Amino acid sequence: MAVTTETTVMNNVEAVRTTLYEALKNDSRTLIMGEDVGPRGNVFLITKGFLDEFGPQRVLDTPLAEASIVGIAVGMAMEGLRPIAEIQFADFIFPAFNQIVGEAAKTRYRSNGDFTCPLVIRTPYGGGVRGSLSHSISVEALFYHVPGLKIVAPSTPADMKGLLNAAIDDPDPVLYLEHKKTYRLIKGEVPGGHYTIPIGKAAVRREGHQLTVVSYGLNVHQALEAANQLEADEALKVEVIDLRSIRPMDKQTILASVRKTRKLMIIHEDNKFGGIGAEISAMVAEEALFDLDAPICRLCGPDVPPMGYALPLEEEFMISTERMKQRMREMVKF
Amino acid sequence: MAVTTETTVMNNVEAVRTTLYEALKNDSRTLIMGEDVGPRGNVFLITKGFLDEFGPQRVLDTPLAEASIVGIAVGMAMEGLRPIAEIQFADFIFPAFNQIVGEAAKTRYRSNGDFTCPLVIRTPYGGGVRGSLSHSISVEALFYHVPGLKIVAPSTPADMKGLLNAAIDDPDPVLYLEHKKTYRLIKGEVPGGHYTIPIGKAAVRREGHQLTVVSYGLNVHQALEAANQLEADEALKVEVIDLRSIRPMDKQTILASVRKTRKLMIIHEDNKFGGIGAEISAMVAEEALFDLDAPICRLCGPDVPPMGYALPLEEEFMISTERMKQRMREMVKF
Amino acid sequence: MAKAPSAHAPAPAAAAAPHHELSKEQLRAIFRSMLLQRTVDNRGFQLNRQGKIPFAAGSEGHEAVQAGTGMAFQRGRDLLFPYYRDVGLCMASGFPTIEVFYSLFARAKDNGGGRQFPSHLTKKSAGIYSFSSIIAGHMTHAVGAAYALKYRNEHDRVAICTFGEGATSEGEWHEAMNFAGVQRLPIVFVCENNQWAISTPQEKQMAVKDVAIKAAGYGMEGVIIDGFDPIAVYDAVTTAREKAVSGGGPTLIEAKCYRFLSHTTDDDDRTYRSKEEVESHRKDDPVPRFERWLVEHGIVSPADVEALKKDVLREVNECTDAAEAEPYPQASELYTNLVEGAWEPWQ
Amino acid sequence: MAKAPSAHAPAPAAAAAPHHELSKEQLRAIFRSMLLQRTVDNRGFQLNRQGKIPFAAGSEGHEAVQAGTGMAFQRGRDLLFPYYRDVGLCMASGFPTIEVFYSLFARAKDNGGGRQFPSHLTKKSAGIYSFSSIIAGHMTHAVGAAYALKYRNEHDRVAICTFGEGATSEGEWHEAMNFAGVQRLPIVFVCENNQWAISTPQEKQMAVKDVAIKAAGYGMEGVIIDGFDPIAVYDAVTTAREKAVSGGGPTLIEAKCYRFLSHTTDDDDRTYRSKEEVESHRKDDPVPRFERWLVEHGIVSPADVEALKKDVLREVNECTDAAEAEPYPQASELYTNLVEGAWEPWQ
Ligand SMILES: Cc1ncc(C[n+]2csc(CCOP(=O)(O)OP(=O)(O)O)c2C)c(N)n1
Ligand SMILES: Cc1ncc(C[n+]2csc(CCOP(=O)(O)OP(=O)(O)O)c2C)c(N)n1
Ligand SMILES: [Mg+2]
Ligand SMILES: [Mg+2]
Repeated sequence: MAVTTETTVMNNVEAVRTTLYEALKNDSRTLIMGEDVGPRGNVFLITKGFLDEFGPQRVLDTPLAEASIVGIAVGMAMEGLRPIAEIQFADFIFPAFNQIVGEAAKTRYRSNGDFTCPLVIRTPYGGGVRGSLSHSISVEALFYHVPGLKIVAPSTPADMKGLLNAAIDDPDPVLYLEHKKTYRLIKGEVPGGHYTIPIGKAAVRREGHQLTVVSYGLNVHQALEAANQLEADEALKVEVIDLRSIRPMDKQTILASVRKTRKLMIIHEDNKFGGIGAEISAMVAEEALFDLDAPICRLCGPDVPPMGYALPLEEEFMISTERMKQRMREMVKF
Repeated sequence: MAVTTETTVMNNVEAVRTTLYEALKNDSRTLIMGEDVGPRGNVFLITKGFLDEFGPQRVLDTPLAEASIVGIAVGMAMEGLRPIAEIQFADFIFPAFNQIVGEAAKTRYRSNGDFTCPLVIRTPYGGGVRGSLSHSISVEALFYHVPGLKIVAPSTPADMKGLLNAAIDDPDPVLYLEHKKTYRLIKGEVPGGHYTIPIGKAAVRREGHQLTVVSYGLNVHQALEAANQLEADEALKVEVIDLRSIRPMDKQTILASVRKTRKLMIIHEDNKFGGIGAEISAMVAEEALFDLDAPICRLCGPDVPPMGYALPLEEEFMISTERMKQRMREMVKF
Repeated sequence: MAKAPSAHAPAPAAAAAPHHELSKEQLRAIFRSMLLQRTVDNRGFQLNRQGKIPFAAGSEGHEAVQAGTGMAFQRGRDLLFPYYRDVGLCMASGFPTIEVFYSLFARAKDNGGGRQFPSHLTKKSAGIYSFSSIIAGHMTHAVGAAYALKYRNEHDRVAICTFGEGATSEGEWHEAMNFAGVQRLPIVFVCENNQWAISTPQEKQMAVKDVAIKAAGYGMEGVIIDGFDPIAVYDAVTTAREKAVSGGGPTLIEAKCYRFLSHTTDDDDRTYRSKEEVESHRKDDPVPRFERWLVEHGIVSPADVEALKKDVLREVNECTDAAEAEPYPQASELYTNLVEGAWEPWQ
Repeated sequence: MAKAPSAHAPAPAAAAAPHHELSKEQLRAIFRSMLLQRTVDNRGFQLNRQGKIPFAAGSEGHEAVQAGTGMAFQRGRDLLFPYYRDVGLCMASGFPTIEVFYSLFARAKDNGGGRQFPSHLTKKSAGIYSFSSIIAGHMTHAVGAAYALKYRNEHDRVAICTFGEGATSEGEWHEAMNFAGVQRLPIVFVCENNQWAISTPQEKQMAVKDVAIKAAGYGMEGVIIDGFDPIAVYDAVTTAREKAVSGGGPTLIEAKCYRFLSHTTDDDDRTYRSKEEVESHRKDDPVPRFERWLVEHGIVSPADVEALKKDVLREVNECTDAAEAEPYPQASELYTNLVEGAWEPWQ
């Protein structure tokens, strides 16, 4: 592998892989740690070959113990390294909850700035890959309430790189979420060299004046497809915002769009009750209530554990592009 | 101690204590487990004397290990017992997150009903007691997103008993939250004998037609005081709803009230971003947007870790009754 | 009954003659279990290659541990807390073969409703507890259930909890072991040490040569056995079981075995271990080794073996076809059995 | 230098003559540390009784462990990961007394900004790492920092991580120990085994007599020492430190001591343990015992002792008054230092 300075078309796996590679290349304080990141190169082959190039100290196969993967990374970060820790699947992040919420997110605060915790935790999340109850979960809403913890969930290869670089450069802990169904599905141009996309900035992926759709991760791509079809077939103009960062979230972009379209729809695969959409909706109900011409709509995963293994169960859980189109149409027509 | 059938005035500690006592007395499948619940009788003396009466098998001092406190309780529950597990302070529930979210809440679902998990997890939460960063946290919003997990947060002694009985009788896992500042502060009449208050039902504590205030735990008592003062001094009529259950939540009671008052304010000590108020607000923005005459207001803890030890930090974090009055007044006048 | 000769990890505990005799019938049953496990395993990988199922986990190399443990498990009395690699153990403990295939095909008739990955079996009526996929998450459940047995004075019952050597790194593993030790619970821990956790070898997992060494920290006996020898396994589990029911507390049994296949159908073990390593263990393959021993000792004839293999294949074929013909669960099943009654986030 | 005679928990490792000589000055410094710790402790409880501070945690009985460990700690090089009962250890490692009182009074000048409970000290410039209150949560931090030392080839530096025996039950404790063992990190673990975790005695916490037994499961040496003997502690920690810096990996030291006071000012130990038990340990109280030993060995005179006690009291009085006179942090401080720059949930 080599660091490239040219724009290249790649998928999300390759974007993450390239960025990690460059981070290891450019900064001797960085290291990658997690289960099976070494010879196997991570279960999605994201770190394949890294061990040979950077050695076992910097590409560290850990014991099977998530609390320690994060906790040890916290200690490294407090002591000046720049660990990039991996949780093999988001479903297995729960044992590390204490270290993320109770320790990493509070290190700077409780020491009043004496210690800092520049730590990235990467983990693949989301369903639609026959991952069943144990390899499909979305975890963003279990963490987004936590003061001091940044969370990003990029959807395109260029954002994957820019936000991963931003996360690695960030002096505070960042939870970096990779929707595993986008890994090989989503391709796009990725600039060469080091660049960052600021954490906390959304992207308007598509302009429109009849409805604002806010989403992130896999659903962004479906929402764009739905909006494109609605424009082509029915001349409806739907604006689609890709949140990119879950915390901090981009209030200005959402409000500006909602004030223009006067209608808001939030789409996420994660369960509805208490999900990210709740906070977005509440923020708008607080700041732009009288700008709205329709009730705020949340199109989300149902409130059951994500997601049954049998195909019909998974299909029932995931939000289809068709369902998106239907709700968008209803919202525009409201 | 003895089981009483008469109505008695007691505080919240006594209400929990009485209920636990009766549960142990009435059902040999129940047992209490946690750190220091034995000879010490729990750090708030809730189980004082229980060990002598019920023995070490039913009043079980565990090792210092929260994941196992919950996990062992899950195993007991799957095997037919009715464990009532205690986490000494809510701040220390994080190591048990995996067992609560990944295991207890999914036991019935993943086995398609083959196994059940009738388990109660009790824990004291909340601030205002000089508990500092590590004995003050509110944890409801870290759990309320989880399908399959019930959460209650009663505020009065009578509800403490009724909801604890409901939780113990419930065939599924219930997280039972006790605001520690209300422990000795709040007194009230508690009926004797076994009774339950249904999980998922709020209580209208005070009627009014100018503003709906939804709250729970300690803040309910302050909201009532604020509303009473506003009525006495300024003739404002504020309705106060005590949520009691966080999940499931009582949509009907909230909507009925909001449709009457046309204004909604949510008060909670927990951080605002992604807190319980977000879902309440989002639900109303979805179901009753055009019934609202004012933006939905959330008066919540600031988005920093709860809460600094030094008195001014704690006072700054906690919501004063004065601040409640001021915001209520603004909302009514809006 | 003499033990099956073993070149594999000569194990001190198994070196002595077993204390628990096995009848010819039991020995044959163990052998059939092993054959069945291997055949089911192969079928899973086959169905995956055929594109009929998206996922399967094999357990080749674990047949002796699982058949031996299953034989020691007392049906109708004991409680089993298996992990995802224990399809063979579940079958040897009473789980019907056809239901394994319901699970593989995620059919509506699966006892877990087709909700979980294959190999995550559940069957309360057989004492087989549901596993979540979260490694070591089931350890404390086993301990809690063992507590319940003791609590109710059910003296002739034990919990049997299995796990891989990788699981021992988890904090929850430690907490479960510690509590079981403090309370001297009626539980038998069986570590199926196959030397790998996906691509992570034992030496990156722990600083000790033997998992059994860890038992001492919990005031518990640790026993090492040859996990390719079903008789040694049966003997060790039965001994631990007897100790547990007589109030002697828990035992940690380490059965040294090997994972012949990739971790699951999603893995490719050639990326992290050598063919030579795998082959060096293959020569001790527990299935043909036990077959040879049974024939040598006149417990089965070569003809018996052939008949048995045929019968097992017939069973597996029938189960495959029958399960495949079953329907998936309905989409509406997504919403059931989350809590008692309907689960409404808002009421 | 001969060791201080000990009736308390005669400990094999300490039974031999110490390998590391201490100068008279060092011995006096240890003694002063112990006096200071006890005086600060008493002051905390006193201030609490006077209603001046809402909370204090004492550590009477831990003076020898902490002063001995603090003497072994190499200032400017080593990293200290203490827990909440380690005010004495922090002071013995370079943490200024006045700052302890800033913390007790939650003053703005507290290095942690008055945000945490008293006794949760932080001082990066002294190598003293911040502890969160979550028992055993700091264990993996110490291990991660030790990894950083090794990673950067800083060969003469180690991490020292302390904890109570109760902490060893936590899963995170296990995970930290396991990783340290696998990676042979330069770290010294010191368990201050005071036999109680609030009201929970050791026998409800673990099934083993000695915490040190647990070391074997991590491929680590476990050492038991008399935690009432500061010289034995110094010696053991220094030995472990030398082993660590020379690539020998981690050591688990168990210092047997006792908690003379209630757990904190919020606790009342009379509800769960007998006066007799406490008194039986009091007769070995490490502070007077070490004083006697120093006098007997002519290292200090009784007059020196009096002068030292006076001086310590003066220091503590001055610090109390100076800290009390300081202001609280401003309310606006609630919002600072959560992340770099301002923390806005919404941007
Ligand atoms: C908590 C958790 N972390 C990670 C995983 C992913 N994972 C599945 S199996 C496995 C390896 C398990 O190894 P071991 O315990 O030795 O069992 P084996 O598969 O070898 O039988 C890993 C890391 C998981 N299922 N759960
Ligand atoms: C994770 C966690 N659980 C529970 C507590 C509450 N708690 C504080 S101190 C303590 C006992 C600690 O005992 P030990 O580790 O032996 O240390 P000692 O206080 O005896 O020095 C407990 C249970 C906590 N702080 N953190
Ligand atoms: Mg293994
Ligand atoms: Mg202790």
